[in-house]
Amino acid sequence: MGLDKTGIAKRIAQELRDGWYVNLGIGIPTLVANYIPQGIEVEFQSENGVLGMGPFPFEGDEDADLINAGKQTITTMKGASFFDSATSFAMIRGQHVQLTVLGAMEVSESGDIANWKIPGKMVKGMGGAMDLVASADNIIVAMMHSNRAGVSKLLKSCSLPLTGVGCVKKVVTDLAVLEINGGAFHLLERAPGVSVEEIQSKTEGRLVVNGDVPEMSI
Amino acid sequence: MGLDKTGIAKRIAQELRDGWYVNLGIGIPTLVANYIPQGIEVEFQSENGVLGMGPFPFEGDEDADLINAGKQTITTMKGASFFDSATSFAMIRGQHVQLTVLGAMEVSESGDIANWKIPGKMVKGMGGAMDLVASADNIIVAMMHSNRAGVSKLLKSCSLPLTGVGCVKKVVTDLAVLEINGGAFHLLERAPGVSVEEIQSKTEGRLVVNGDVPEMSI
Amino acid sequence: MNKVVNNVQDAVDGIKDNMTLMLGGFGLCGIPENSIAELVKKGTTGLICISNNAGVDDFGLGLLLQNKQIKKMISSYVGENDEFERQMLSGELEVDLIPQGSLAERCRAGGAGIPAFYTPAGYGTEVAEGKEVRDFNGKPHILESALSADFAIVKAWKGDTEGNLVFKATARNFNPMMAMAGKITIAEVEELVPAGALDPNEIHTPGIFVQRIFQGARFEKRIEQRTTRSK
Amino acid sequence: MNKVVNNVQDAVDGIKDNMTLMLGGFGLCGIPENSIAELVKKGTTGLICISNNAGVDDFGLGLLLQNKQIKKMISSYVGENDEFERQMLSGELEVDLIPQGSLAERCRAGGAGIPAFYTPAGYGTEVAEGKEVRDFNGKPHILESALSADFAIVKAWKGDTEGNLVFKATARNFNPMMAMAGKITIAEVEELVPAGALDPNEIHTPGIFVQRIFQGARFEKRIEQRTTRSK
Repeated sequence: MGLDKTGIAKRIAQELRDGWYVNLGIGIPTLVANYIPQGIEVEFQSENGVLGMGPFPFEGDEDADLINAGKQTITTMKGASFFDSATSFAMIRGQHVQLTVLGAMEVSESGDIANWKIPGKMVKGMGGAMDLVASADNIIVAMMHSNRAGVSKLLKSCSLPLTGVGCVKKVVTDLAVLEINGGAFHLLERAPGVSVEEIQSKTEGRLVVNGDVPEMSI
Repeated sequence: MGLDKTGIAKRIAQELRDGWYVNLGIGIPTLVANYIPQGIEVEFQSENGVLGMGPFPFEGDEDADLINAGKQTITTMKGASFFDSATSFAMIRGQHVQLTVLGAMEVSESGDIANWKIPGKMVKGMGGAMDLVASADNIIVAMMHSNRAGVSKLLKSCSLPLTGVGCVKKVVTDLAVLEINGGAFHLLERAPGVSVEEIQSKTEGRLVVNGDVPEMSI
Repeated sequence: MNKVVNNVQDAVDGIKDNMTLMLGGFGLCGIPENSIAELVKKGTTGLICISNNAGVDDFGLGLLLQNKQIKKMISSYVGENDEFERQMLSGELEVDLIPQGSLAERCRAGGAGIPAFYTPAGYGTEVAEGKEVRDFNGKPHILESALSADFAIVKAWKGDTEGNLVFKATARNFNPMMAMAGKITIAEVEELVPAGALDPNEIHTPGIFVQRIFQGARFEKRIEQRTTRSK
Repeated sequence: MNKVVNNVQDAVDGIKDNMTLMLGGFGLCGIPENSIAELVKKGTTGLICISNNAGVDDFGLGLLLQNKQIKKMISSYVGENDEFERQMLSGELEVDLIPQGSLAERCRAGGAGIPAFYTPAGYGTEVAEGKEVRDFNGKPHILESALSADFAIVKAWKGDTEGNLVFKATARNFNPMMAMAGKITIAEVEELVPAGALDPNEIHTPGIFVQRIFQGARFEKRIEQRTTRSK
């Protein structure tokens, strides 16, 4: 029932537009690069200092000096460029990157996002996420609808320390595509075979359902 | 009587210390580069984006893409580097340049300097001068003691729009070397053949003379 | 991502009367001379131009000044441009004079999403009038705001089809920061090369900052002060 | 201006207990591994380290952490470093977590004489606590201050005797900004070349920002996440 991580990535890939520069976070977002729609060209920015990221290197071709923000060895495409971290975040803060896709632990109905810390238990650090969410006009969160304990991650308000306030515009989960505005999650699409009722029952925050909600086509 | 421009430049060159990065303004300051004392190494920064400026090119070797802040064609020394204007002023504002030498229309006894505008008559613009004087720890002004009308340029307070406040530490003129502190010009050296009385008579600002004032040795 | 436009006409398409432009270059070094010439031909007026200088009387931005196409200059230096000084003193031309380092940093800030920053430059001078003053480490600083423009026009030595740019020597100057701060950035280059021809490690301005690129038909690259020594 | 020191011992000379250090690198990429190893050997303690990450448990800054030589970390990411997370959660280690872009910009500001700037990053989060908030263009921003350090230690690919540096690929990351912000900046390079061997147009960090340079004896350049595809 619902999508797997690959499915979420495939659905998000449909949001890409020709000519966009895109920053993909660690985890599910990284997979989006594998499903660029035919006929469009996008370029991937990694905030550690590269534009024009390509696929992973062939075995034996790994270069310790060439990694992405997930510290994975990568390659570059023709037309790539390298730059320092200040320039990299100048691109991000200056809104030169058209789309940011990142994971989250919690998202609220007002677009708040939490993804870097569970007080007393776990601290990953925010890395570049706070800069990304505070700057980007177009942010998509990729995550599972509920956590491992079965608790909804789409909340009235976040319980964890925030990464950003009122910044998330769209969420793609294993169950649904949702748009955030006016203090509510608006259900745009259901995952194949998933009912509106199931989505409703797994969404703690305010959910707005308008008319018939189509199934995603992936 | 007193020094010519070359003499002023020679005297200022004695202030250079081994290992310094130095910014020379347009006019007399530019001449300082011709008189680097033996046995020391300094490197010249020009705020339009070059470190390691060399002498003028040989005739026929001029490169329109290689100029100094005075828009003069130049060459570079081994170990030179080029950079953008933001980086150039990062060097200046961040106090990585050890000495700044520039010209002035007026200097006050409290270290104010005016060199960019005569209201209603002449506007050169401040160029990089305001950044330089606001940032540098070590600023030497190179100028004639009096203007063409015979009026002192070392004043109680500047009459022209300021370039910077309380920033000038040392002035070298055709007549004298003076240090500014405690709201006065302290006479350190006289130009060869110039008397303390002459300097006194041509200095409108407060002049402090302590004991015997030696002649410059150039 | 191909950013190549066919010619200078297509490059400056959409530049309209009363727009704000940033133009790279220091003196006549590294100026987008083809685009400027096209703007002269086009006759666009009421322009607000952000540029360190305004060229000389008969070259570079000086041509737009002579033609009265510029309403306001935001610059650091007037220098030896007589027409610039004349129009400013007579009040025909609005002028905002800004310390050179602040001008560079304000353009960078505009491109980098930094709305404002503190600098010591200009404290206690006309430049500080109306600006917030704050002490840091016992030293007064003034608050300067970001600059941006409808179009930034820069000039590079080499550029590739993706908009990546490499500048030569001191012709770099303001070009990289202005490229960052244009809503639309136009790059005119001496040599346009295919994507992949430039070493990714040696690119000064990544293509993300450039929306249009073309190879200039001709570069005069005039020298302002020809200083030489004899052999 | 010769900046060359004989070896790593001379390079880190003067680094004392309780000093503040900046260390370049992102993850294990582009870290000054020779200098870090020497600090481990030297046993300097009470260090305040400004670095995006703290290496991994058994490499890079992780070695200094294991050895309890670090009093405080100023970083953006803890990630998969278990010892870092353990010391932080137990309170043994002071930690200032900073958004990565703000960290980079704060280092640049420290080197560039910009005492403070406004950024939207972190508004409404823990990061904003105690910081001034101000609206620009209808959007809230927080005031962030410059960072500087007693010593900055960076790692470059090539460097010349004058301290000019060239970085390779994404090993550039924080190194250029930190080089700007150290009272004394130490550069360890893979290859030390004579002045004049590097193209002045391709230098990433001008030598003015570097006080000491040496060729590292050995670079392990460990890979954190070896990801590949098969042919």
